[in-house]
Amino acid sequence: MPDPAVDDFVQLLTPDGERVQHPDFSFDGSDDVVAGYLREMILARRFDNEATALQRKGELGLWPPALGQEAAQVGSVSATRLPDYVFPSYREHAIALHLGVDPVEMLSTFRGTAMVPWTANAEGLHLYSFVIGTQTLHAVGYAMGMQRDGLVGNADPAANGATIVYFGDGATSQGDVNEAFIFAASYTAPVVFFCQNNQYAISEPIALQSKIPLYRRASGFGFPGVRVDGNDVLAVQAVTAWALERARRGKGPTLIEAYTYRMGAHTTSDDPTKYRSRDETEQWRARDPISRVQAYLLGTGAIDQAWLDAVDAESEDLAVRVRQGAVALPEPRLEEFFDHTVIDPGEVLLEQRDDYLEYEAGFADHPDTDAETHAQVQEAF
Amino acid sequence: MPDPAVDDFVQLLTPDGERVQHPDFSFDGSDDVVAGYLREMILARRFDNEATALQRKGELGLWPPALGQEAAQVGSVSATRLPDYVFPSYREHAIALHLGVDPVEMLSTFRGTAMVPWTANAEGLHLYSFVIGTQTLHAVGYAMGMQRDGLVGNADPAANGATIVYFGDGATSQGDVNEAFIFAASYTAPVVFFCQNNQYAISEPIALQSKIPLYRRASGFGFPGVRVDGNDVLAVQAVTAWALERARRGKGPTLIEAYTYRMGAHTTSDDPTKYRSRDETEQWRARDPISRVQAYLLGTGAIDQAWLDAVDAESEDLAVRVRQGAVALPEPRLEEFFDHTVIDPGEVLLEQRDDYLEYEAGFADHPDTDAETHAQVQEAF
Amino acid sequence: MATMTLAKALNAGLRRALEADPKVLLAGEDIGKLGGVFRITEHLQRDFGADRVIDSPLAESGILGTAVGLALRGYRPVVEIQFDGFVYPAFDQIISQVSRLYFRSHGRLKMPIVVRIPYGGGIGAIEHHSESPEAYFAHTPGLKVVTCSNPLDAYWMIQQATASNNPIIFFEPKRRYHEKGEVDTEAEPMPLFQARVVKHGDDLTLLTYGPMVRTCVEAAIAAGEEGHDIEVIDLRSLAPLDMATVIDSVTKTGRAIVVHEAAMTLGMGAELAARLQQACFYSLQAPVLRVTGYDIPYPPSRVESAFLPDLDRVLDAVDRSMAY
Amino acid sequence: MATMTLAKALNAGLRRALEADPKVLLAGEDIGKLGGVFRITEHLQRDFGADRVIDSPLAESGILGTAVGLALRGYRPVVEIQFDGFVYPAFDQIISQVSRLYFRSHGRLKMPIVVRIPYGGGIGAIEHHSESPEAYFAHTPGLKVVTCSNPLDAYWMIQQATASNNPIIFFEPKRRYHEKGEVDTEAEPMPLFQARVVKHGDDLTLLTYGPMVRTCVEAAIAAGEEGHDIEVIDLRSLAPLDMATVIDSVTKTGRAIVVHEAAMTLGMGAELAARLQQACFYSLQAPVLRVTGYDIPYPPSRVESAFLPDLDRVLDAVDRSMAY
Ligand SMILES: Cc1ncc(C[n+]2csc(CCOP(=O)(O)OP(=O)(O)O)c2C)c(N)n1
Ligand SMILES: Cc1ncc(C[n+]2csc(CCOP(=O)(O)OP(=O)(O)O)c2C)c(N)n1
Ligand SMILES: [Mg+2]
Ligand SMILES: [Mg+2]
Repeated sequence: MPDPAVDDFVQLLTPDGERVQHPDFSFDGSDDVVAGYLREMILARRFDNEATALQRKGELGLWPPALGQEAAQVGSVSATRLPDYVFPSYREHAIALHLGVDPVEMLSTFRGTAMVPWTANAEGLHLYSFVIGTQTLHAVGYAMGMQRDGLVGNADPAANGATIVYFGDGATSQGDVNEAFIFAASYTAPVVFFCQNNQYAISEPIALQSKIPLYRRASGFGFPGVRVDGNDVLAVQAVTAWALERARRGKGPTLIEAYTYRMGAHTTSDDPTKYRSRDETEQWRARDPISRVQAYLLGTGAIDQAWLDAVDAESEDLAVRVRQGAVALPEPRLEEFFDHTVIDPGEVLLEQRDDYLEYEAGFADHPDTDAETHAQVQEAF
Repeated sequence: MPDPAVDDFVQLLTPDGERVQHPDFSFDGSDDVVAGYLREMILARRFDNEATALQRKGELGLWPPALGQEAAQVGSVSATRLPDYVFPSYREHAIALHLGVDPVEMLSTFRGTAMVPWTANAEGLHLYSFVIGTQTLHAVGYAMGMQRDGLVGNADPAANGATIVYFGDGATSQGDVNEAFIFAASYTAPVVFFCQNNQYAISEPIALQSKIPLYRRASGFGFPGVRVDGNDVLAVQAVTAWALERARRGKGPTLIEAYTYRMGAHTTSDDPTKYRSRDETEQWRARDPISRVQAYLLGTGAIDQAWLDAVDAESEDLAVRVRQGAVALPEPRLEEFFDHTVIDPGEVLLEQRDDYLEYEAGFADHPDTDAETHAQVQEAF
Repeated sequence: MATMTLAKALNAGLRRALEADPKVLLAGEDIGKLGGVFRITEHLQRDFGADRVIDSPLAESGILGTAVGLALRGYRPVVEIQFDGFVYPAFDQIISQVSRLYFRSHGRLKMPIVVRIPYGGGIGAIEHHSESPEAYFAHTPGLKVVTCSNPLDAYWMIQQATASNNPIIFFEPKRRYHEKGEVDTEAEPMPLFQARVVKHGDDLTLLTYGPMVRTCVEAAIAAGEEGHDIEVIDLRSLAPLDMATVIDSVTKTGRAIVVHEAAMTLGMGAELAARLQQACFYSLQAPVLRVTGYDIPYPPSRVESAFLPDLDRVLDAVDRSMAY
Repeated sequence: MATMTLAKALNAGLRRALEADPKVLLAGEDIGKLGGVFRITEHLQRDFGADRVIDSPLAESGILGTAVGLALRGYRPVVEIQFDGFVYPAFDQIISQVSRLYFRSHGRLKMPIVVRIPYGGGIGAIEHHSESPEAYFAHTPGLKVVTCSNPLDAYWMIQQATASNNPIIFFEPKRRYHEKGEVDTEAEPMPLFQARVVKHGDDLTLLTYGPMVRTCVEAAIAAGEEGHDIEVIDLRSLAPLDMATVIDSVTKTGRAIVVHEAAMTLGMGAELAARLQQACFYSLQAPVLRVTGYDIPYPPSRVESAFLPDLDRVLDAVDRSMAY
């Protein structure tokens, strides 16, 4: 691929499925562990495709596919463990699944039946954030809290923790992200900034946000930046494990740029043909994060077709569950949201709530606008 | 001085007044030019001290002294010429004077008789900005405008221009400043980011904002950063001239960190003894930006005591003018501000203005609170 | 006369603004090659070049801050905030710079900046994409705040805003983007800061703007069937308020209801009610009522129809007002 | 009982809050070694350590954003914004995060964050140092907004705010920092979100808060000399509003004037007038009047006394109201 960027990154598994050495990083897990990653990536992709399909059918309002970013997500989150705390953006579906989020519940936000309540049962995972970059500061603050709780730099490595925060290439232009770099550096906070450079912020190519590789941003703030092949789950795992351990030991933040590609649209509302070539997308398909792991594991004999068939069956089950579950998600009632605005609402809000309930109860005395009225409206308007 | 930072910067004139060589930068002006800088620095300091004195006497509400930063300011602004455009922060008094601001008028903002109208007569100078970092984005936008006006990269160097924007070490932590770096890099905008690192943001030492030298911030955004001895007017001039010329030629932004020291308080409201040692201040006094130039020029014979006496006399005149002028600044009337809120005020605002004028006209039917009332208030309260 | 959607009318208006004055520039996220997520700027970069229709890095404060600099250099930036909920990172630049440089410079520096913000709910979106932040700006001295409700106004108001030397926050009712209307591209438009009586009536005045204008017209017609003769005013300008038109109407009808999607507390309804209870103290037959979004954050889309004012809630308020 | 300034009372209140709960943290620019530019946090870093009283890098969004993270981890950050005019860079974090994480998480995540903001004018300052941005926050669902007017309230309210699990914007009337008052550090304080009748009266109600409370009490006493019996209410809480206390009073007096420094349009007076004209429709003898800062940016200090409501402007409004 005629992309100088690839010379610059950490890679441990080539697109063809060959393991390669890197002077600074190595992946030490067994092939069984790698097979676990593969299974997760396959399931995540199936889930993602199902969600996209649900949106097409009108069952979701919107879906931001993670297609193509499975290795970046599975590899990095696999390097976390409690008490680490994970701050996702809005596309980290593989991460949410890894941390125990129920796939059907996850759709509630995108179906519009709920805000973001589904992390409640996933320990160590913060809510999705939809304001670009905002969560990077939250991760730094949380990491400052971990410092105060004595979770950093202990002799016993198991007692230590860190935060990891996910954001996109576009997000690096936001003031908040840069302020997060500053606070993290200033306080030597245990945080890993994990940037999935998927080459686009909606339609805007990375070159608009930065003329130089993003990982180099970190050096100007006084902490290390590493670019990793974001489609190589092994490299991502190795680099993230190193950065997290560094943070936990009290050495401060790291920026990881996972060089990857958004193989799908930005969201289901987006039409990427307006701003990128089929050619480009095809070239990236050759670097698919899943196929290389599959090739590697088939090569070593760690998995076989039966294994793949089993995972496929599991995927199909997941898809069915998601398909059926999504449409059955409980419909919310507006009144519950009055109760979750503030902890002790004042009379103004309580009165509004009462007014609302009274209104709802006494409802249905007015007919809906009929066709005739509509015509009149057209005229008057 | 036990400060590793000094090894790292561009210096052309030592604290003892000796000229030294630097591999990348040289100052080519004559000693007459240098004498011009010296004169400006002496006048600026005198002005500054006078303003501080006026504040002490209650004639100004506040004054942020530029004491100690004269070389950084005079050196850099001397490298500008029209159509360059200068965006100051709020401490760039030597710059404002250089660009033709009337020293008495300048005080109006700090006396509270006006907002910031005094730049009206200084071509190429924007208003003071009091929100930290905000002006960096304005400078980038202005530079984008210059690009569109064809003022960048012309064969005729005289036809080119750039912007230069001043901000402090503390300002580098603001999101806006980092976004300015991003926009400038993205558009290759002709802007010089001139950071006066005076070691403090009010009480906060630079180490709280950055663990590494500030000039290195630029490299992470993809443009050059240079640290210069901010107390060396020759080095500052040389580095700024280079950076401005680079910008004008279409090569994009540069960050200059002028390593200097705020010899006075943050403002007249501040008490620096609370957060820094006398010792430190003394050490910096040995690196005074004025005395070294004086020593150098006396050494070469370019100036003599008579010359110094003449500048002193000029300073004294300036001080007298400022002292007398400040107290004679015209008192504003509230009504003029109604007229400068929007260009065509709507009836709501015009009505308020009328109400105000009517009220003012019919005023004085109520006696002022007298002592007795005051006692009652105390009780009731 | 042409029939076009509100979105298309904005696009045509921007095109004319770009043609009319070479100093007009557009900037924002995804507005160039993509033509904006709502396609309001479609083909404008293609036709006017990337120097005039600028894709900005993903940073709203940067977009507004650089717009200030461009304005200082004599340009007339029209910037797009992609969605209502993403204007807050630019709040400082808008409040402390855009709105005040004219004041700060004693009238020397003009800030001919238009901030286009698609706003309001009803489109089934996730959080941050359905908000109505107009009151924040209308409370801010130095800013003008306008909003269009139909294609004709969209076409003209965006041009008038662009031609104005004041900073203007321009709210676009995104849920009405695809509604069509007649656009006379020749006739003299009405002044930008003037309210419009959309429907005349004698019994009660509905005061509204943006996306709720259609809702109120529908309600007025439905109320007519129940014997109430309702006047509907499209405020168009939220700052300054065209109080003359409003007061005339309410003096006549003696009853007023303000309708908007934004939260009730300190929404536009508060200011209108405060002014009317004073200006029409002796003519009001009933208190000014407010039909608004509730004082909660915008809820998930499956309950937005219960959250947003609609025909029935307006009619309910009409009944309550008439019963006084 | 001790006599202390409002500034000292805040300092003492913060000290007690730090003592009472090890999860309480303070953060902000210059609050540590310097003790804050107003010395509200003086000696607190010395006594509680730099881990609990944190000097922050110069970035308000960063201060609020990290406070969110600290709150998620179980801490109770009390952050200082150095001056009113510098809260805007943090606006996005406050509006879209601090105020909403409770809502967004369906009540699972609490945001016990206090944002201390010295506010208001009258201190002879340059631009950005005299603003009254309370309405922006009171308009925002999910936030509580309170303000103290005297040392006793300062002492208790800051402790109550710190102990609350809601995000609270805590406005401090900086021009009253050096005014003294009695502080009973033992007696049970009144509830945080309750208004206080500062002075009883039967003819007219002055509704005010923060720095204007003293001004209104002075006006009420002066009006008493002219035969008007004025009631003064210190709202204390701007969101939620204690309407019960307000309505009781205005029902009794039939007349109300709202006094604040913030701009009139969409200031707190708008909301109070809107509510009162409805709640007291039949008892109001005169429209609710507003005595406020004008709808212009805060002007230079030499004219601030003409800009700010003062005793005379309040009395003038009293006369106008009584004349109805
Ligand atoms: C503050 C803000 N501005 C604008 C948006 C609208 N928006 C949503 S996603 C997006 C692009 C984000 O790009 P990137 O950070 O690269 O993440 P990716 O979507 O590629 O994962 C934009 C502009 C937003 N959500 N928040
Ligand atoms: C956004 C904002 N936050 C806080 C302040 C208050 N403030 C004024 S000056 C200052 C310190 C600035 O330090 P630095 O950038 O180093 O400039 P210096 O004063 O040293 O020249 C602070 C915090 C402000 N003016 N603007
Ligand atoms: Mg991206
Ligand atoms: Mg400094």
